[in-house]
Amino acid sequence: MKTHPLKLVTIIGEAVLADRLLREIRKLGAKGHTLTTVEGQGSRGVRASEWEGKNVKIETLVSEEVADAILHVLSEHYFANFAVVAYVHDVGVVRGEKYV
Amino acid sequence: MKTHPLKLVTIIGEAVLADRLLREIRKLGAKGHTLTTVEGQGSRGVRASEWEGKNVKIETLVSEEVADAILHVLSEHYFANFAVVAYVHDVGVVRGEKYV
Amino acid sequence: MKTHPLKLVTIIGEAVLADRLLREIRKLGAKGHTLTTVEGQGSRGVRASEWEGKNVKIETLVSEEVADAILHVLSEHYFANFAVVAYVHDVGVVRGEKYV
Amino acid sequence: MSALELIQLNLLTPVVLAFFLGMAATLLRSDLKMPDELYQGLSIYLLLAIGLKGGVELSAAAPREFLIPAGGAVLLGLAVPLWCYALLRKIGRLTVADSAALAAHYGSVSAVTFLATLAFLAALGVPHEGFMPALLAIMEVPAIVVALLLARSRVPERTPWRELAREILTGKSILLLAGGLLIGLITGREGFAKVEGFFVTPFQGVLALFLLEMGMVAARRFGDLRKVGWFLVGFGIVMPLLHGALGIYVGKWCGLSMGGSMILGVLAASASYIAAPAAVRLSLPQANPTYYLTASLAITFPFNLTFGIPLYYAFARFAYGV
Amino acid sequence: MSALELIQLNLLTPVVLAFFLGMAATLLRSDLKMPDELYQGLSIYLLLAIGLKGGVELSAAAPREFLIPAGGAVLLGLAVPLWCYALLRKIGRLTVADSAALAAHYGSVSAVTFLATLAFLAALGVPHEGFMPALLAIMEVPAIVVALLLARSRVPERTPWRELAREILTGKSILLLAGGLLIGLITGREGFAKVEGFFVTPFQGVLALFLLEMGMVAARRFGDLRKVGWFLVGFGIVMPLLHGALGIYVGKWCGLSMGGSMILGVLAASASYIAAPAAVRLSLPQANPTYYLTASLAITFPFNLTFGIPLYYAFARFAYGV
Amino acid sequence: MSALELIQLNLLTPVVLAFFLGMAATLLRSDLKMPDELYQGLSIYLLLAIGLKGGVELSAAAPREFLIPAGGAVLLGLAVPLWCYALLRKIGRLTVADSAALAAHYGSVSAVTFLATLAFLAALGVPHEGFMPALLAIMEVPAIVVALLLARSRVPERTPWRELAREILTGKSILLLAGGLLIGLITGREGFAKVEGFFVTPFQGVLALFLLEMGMVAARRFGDLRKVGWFLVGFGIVMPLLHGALGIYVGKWCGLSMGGSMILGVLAASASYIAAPAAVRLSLPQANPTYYLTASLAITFPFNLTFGIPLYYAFARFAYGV
Ligand SMILES: Nc1ncnc2c1ncn2[C@@H]1O[C@H](COP(=O)(O)O)[C@@H](O)[C@H]1O
Ligand SMILES: Nc1ncnc2c1ncn2[C@@H]1O[C@H](COP(=O)(O)O)[C@@H](O)[C@H]1O
Ligand SMILES: Nc1ncnc2c1ncn2[C@@H]1O[C@H](COP(=O)(O)O)[C@@H](O)[C@H]1O
Ligand code: NA
Ligand code: NA
Ligand code: NA
Repeated sequence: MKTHPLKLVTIIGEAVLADRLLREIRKLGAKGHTLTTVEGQGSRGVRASEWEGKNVKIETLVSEEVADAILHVLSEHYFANFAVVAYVHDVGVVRGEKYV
Repeated sequence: MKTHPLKLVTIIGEAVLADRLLREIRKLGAKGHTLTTVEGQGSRGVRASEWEGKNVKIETLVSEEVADAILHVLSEHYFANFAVVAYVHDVGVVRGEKYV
Repeated sequence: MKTHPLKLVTIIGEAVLADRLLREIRKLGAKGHTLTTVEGQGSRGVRASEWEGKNVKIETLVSEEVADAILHVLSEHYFANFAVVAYVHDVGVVRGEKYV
Repeated sequence: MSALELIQLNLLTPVVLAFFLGMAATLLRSDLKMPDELYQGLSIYLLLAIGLKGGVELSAAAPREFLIPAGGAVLLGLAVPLWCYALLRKIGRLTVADSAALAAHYGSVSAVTFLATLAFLAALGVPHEGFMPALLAIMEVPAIVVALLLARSRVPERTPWRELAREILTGKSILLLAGGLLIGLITGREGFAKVEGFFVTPFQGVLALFLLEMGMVAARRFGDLRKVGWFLVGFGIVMPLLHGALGIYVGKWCGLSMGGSMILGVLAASASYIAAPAAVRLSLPQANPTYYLTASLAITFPFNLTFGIPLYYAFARFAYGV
Repeated sequence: MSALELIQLNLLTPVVLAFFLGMAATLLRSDLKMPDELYQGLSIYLLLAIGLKGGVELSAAAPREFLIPAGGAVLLGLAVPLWCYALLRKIGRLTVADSAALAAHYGSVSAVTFLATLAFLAALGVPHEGFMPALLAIMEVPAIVVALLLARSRVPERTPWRELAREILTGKSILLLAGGLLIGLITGREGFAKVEGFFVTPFQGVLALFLLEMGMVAARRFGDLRKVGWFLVGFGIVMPLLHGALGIYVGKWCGLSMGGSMILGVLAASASYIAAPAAVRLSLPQANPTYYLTASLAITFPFNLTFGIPLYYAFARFAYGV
Repeated sequence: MSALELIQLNLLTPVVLAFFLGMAATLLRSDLKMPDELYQGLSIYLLLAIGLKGGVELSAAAPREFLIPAGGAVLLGLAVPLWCYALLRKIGRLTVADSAALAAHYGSVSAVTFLATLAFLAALGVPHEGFMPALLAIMEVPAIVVALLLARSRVPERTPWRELAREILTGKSILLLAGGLLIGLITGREGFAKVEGFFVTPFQGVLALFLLEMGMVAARRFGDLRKVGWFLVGFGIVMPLLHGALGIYVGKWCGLSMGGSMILGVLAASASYIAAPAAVRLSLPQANPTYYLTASLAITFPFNLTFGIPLYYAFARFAYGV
């Protein structure tokens, strides 16, 4: 089965940020996303949302350029003040043309 | 630690499809799966399940051949009418022999 | 965007194990984790937690050595008696230095 | 009471106002979010409670009283999708799949519209047959089957019939309604008394909470109104009015009281949003959910809830000459 | 009342019928699904409510009245796992871990079986001591400890005792039951009156909803009945009968009323499915959950709920010569 | 009644004891976990119910009676953050962002503290104005706006004002409280009667369940008490006392009854943990949530719930000379 090589960008952050992050990645060219409610712990313990450690995980399949842009904006505007983690890996996507 | 190279196939689709998709991948040789309830947005906005954008993410560790078969069936029978995304990546699995 | 190559270790197991597994990976050097509630089926059908197939998926970004140590402990102490799956893959992490 | 007073009486109840509050929450982009699990829990509660109460009443009714209206309800469920389909195909120029999908929704029924009607009649002190929840249950399925039959002959399909029948008949709303009816029927008024503190006392309030969520859901679809076009907006308002009138006459012919006929009218007028979408999505995947969900949830449901109910009532009074 | 009438009286209540409806939902492969979070919420509610009510009653009881039955309950909890273990090892030929795991479950208790019994007695108008929920709480833990002790001497183990003790004693069902008891004891009838609208009025209905879910869960395990074999099926029906009779006699010796003794019998007869599975899974991971969960949930619980309760009642009448 | 008796009366209620039980669960590391979705559901219920009841009472009140206290409440909300900010900056040496964040929390209000006060007054039979929930709603926002204004002039910021205003005003607690008030106001006592079985009967019990969860949450923050330091611990206890006294005098000047004034005192004394944290996290991300959440949840809330309420009451009696 032929798949299309794309980047899967994963962003984990505080639930209050969800809407902003989604707007941000859309603006940068992401054609879609998948959001999962998760719990987490990292270097910064406290979350404001629901007082709990509830985070969201946002995953988006994008081209390398868009991936780059997203990670760039995140590290410029979010890493300093918010509890955010972001990573990227290579995936092969069925009908991947749709997402670029 | 020695790990076994396998394919992790990820399928994201409408929640109403969950049972069908699971039956399908079992039939094609998947020995197990993990299912996560997620929310999502893509090119097609509307979901029938619970009126909401609730989707499921199904992940299954399989051999390359099974991965191929799954992606093939998906793109034949599901991509046209349902909101489905599928991608695959390489992982190293502990005691991976179990899953092939 | 420069990213740091790290290992993303994913552990899927019975919900009753969550606390133990988290303590374990912390002890072995993980600096954080993300936990998702999932459902699953594998070779062993039954789960004790809530009678249901509810599992947890624990993901942690770690260095290669820590990844190795985690997988080692898992396969020594958990694989025999508990329903656990573990796999690892390579990711590029923004500001990845934080996690090693 | 004038039509205006009736509309006011209907609009200014906690239940309908909660629906507006939900719409406001979405339109103002509030961060209010009702957890999916809560919504599911409320919906299980409401369906089971309707069923139980209906079963208890049914246990007290004479079979004859019930069987004729039940037949009328089945006929309505079988007939409504036929002309809906024809209209949507011929005049609306929708695809086979989309027409059948909409026909399934408009032939089937909405439990919440039904409940709002009961509250409205209770506020007016208008009596009605206690077994109406049984008619609600009876009317859920036939239209879906007819609509799928219409489409199947014209569309390539994969799900075998037997599987499809099981899926539709064991859908959660049918299962809870029918299961509740059966339990109510068996335990009767005495057994039911033990669980009334849960299934009756808080019922109206739970319904208000549920409508808060439905308001949010409906408003989220307003953006799709443009996509579905004027024809469907008109369809979603005019057809309920016609079906409502028809249902009231059918009820009268079947010997129902005025209250009962009005409820049958509302059932005919209402469009499904639980049983039909689930069945249609799986069995008619070619149909575009934007059409049927938007029509059902963002057009017909709000219309019925606000203006429809008092109008059907006024019409029932007219039909009964009171 | 004849045995048949008693069985009928027990079966045809909304609570037991809801259990059957849940089983039907699973067996018909309905898409009905109760969200896990709802199930957890209901279970928190039920345990806390039981505790509160028990505590309020306990606050009104003389210590002497309570202490002797409490001692009897502890003895039952300590003794039952001993012969269960021996039987399963020797006759059932199960492994050490599996035998101990099952012993823990059958020595511990089921809160829902307890509640169904209260409803049954209430329907018959049979009085009983108000402090029975305290006995429920007391009987949860001892059997688990005894069973783990039995296994530990024979199985390699990693969890330190202290940690284990904390885990068992702070398990959610103990914590809520004991916490509720304490709150009820402190606030007494007057304080409790304020929260009765939540913890008493809707209680039976919530229980019905909970049993809907338990029916689904139990039925999902029916497929495993073949795996566990005939011996365990027999064990899951015969042992409760023996334990029920024993519990009733112990209750009588402790001076409980007939109603109270019957409840103690039910507690002895019932098998745990909240506290025991959690403790056993972590402390005896070698034990196969298929055995203990299937026996407890798919054999003993349905048996007790349907036929067991009226049988224990008939036996209690016999023991008290009424 | 002596102060001690008042404290005892307050502590030994199911609601406050449930809070302690929740704290115990966390401190004993119990596996008890309330699903997030349940917590959210309970909080939607409580806020909507408060609003509804307040609206119903407001519909019966003369505008004049209400407007002056409303003005007093707004003034309190505007003024409290000013000195809080100054104090935290100058004496506490906290950053601009942290000081403003804390000021927002202490100027805004806690709905649960408010509810516990109503329960306390009801137990004592002390009457109060029915429209107090409206003051609760009114006092949520002003302090947040003032505090953000204070910080914005001193901190680089990205969110545009208009967006910020929308976010704060449509925050879920405001929306539900204000929406409930409006619905209550429109439907009045008669309309409300239909949903009382849900929004009134079980209310106190739901509150107890909610406090069980809040106890767990508060106790989880105890570990952070060391991080926030003694100054903040003192701030979280002393400021509420001062604000409580001030609120009571303001209430008296506005012509409120003793009960009403005491409630206004409690509102002034309480610190927000729903509206403020959400707004502050997004608009003042530089502020460290450890400070404001720990102070609000782990210091001020437990203090008010246990000792604060009886103290404010004693003070109100003193101020009114009774
Ligand atoms: N090493 C890690 N592995 C996986 N997830 C992490 C890791 N560190 C942090 N996270 C996630 O990112 C969130 C924010 O992390 P932090 O900013 O370090 O507090 C945490 O709540 C976790 O969900
Ligand atoms: N680019 C994307 N990245 C991640 N998930 C996506 C993407 N596009 C779609 N999805 C997921 O797949 C589902 C169906 O997508 P679609 O068929 O495009 O409507 C969405 O609801 C998302 O959960
Ligand atoms: N092949 C697989 N692919 C994905 N997840 C799996 C697979 N096998 C098992 N799992 C997950 O691991 C859990 C335990 O598996 P097992 O120990 O095989 O029963 C299952 O409940 C699944 O969530
Ligand atoms: Na209809
Ligand atoms: Na037992
Ligand atoms: Na305040």
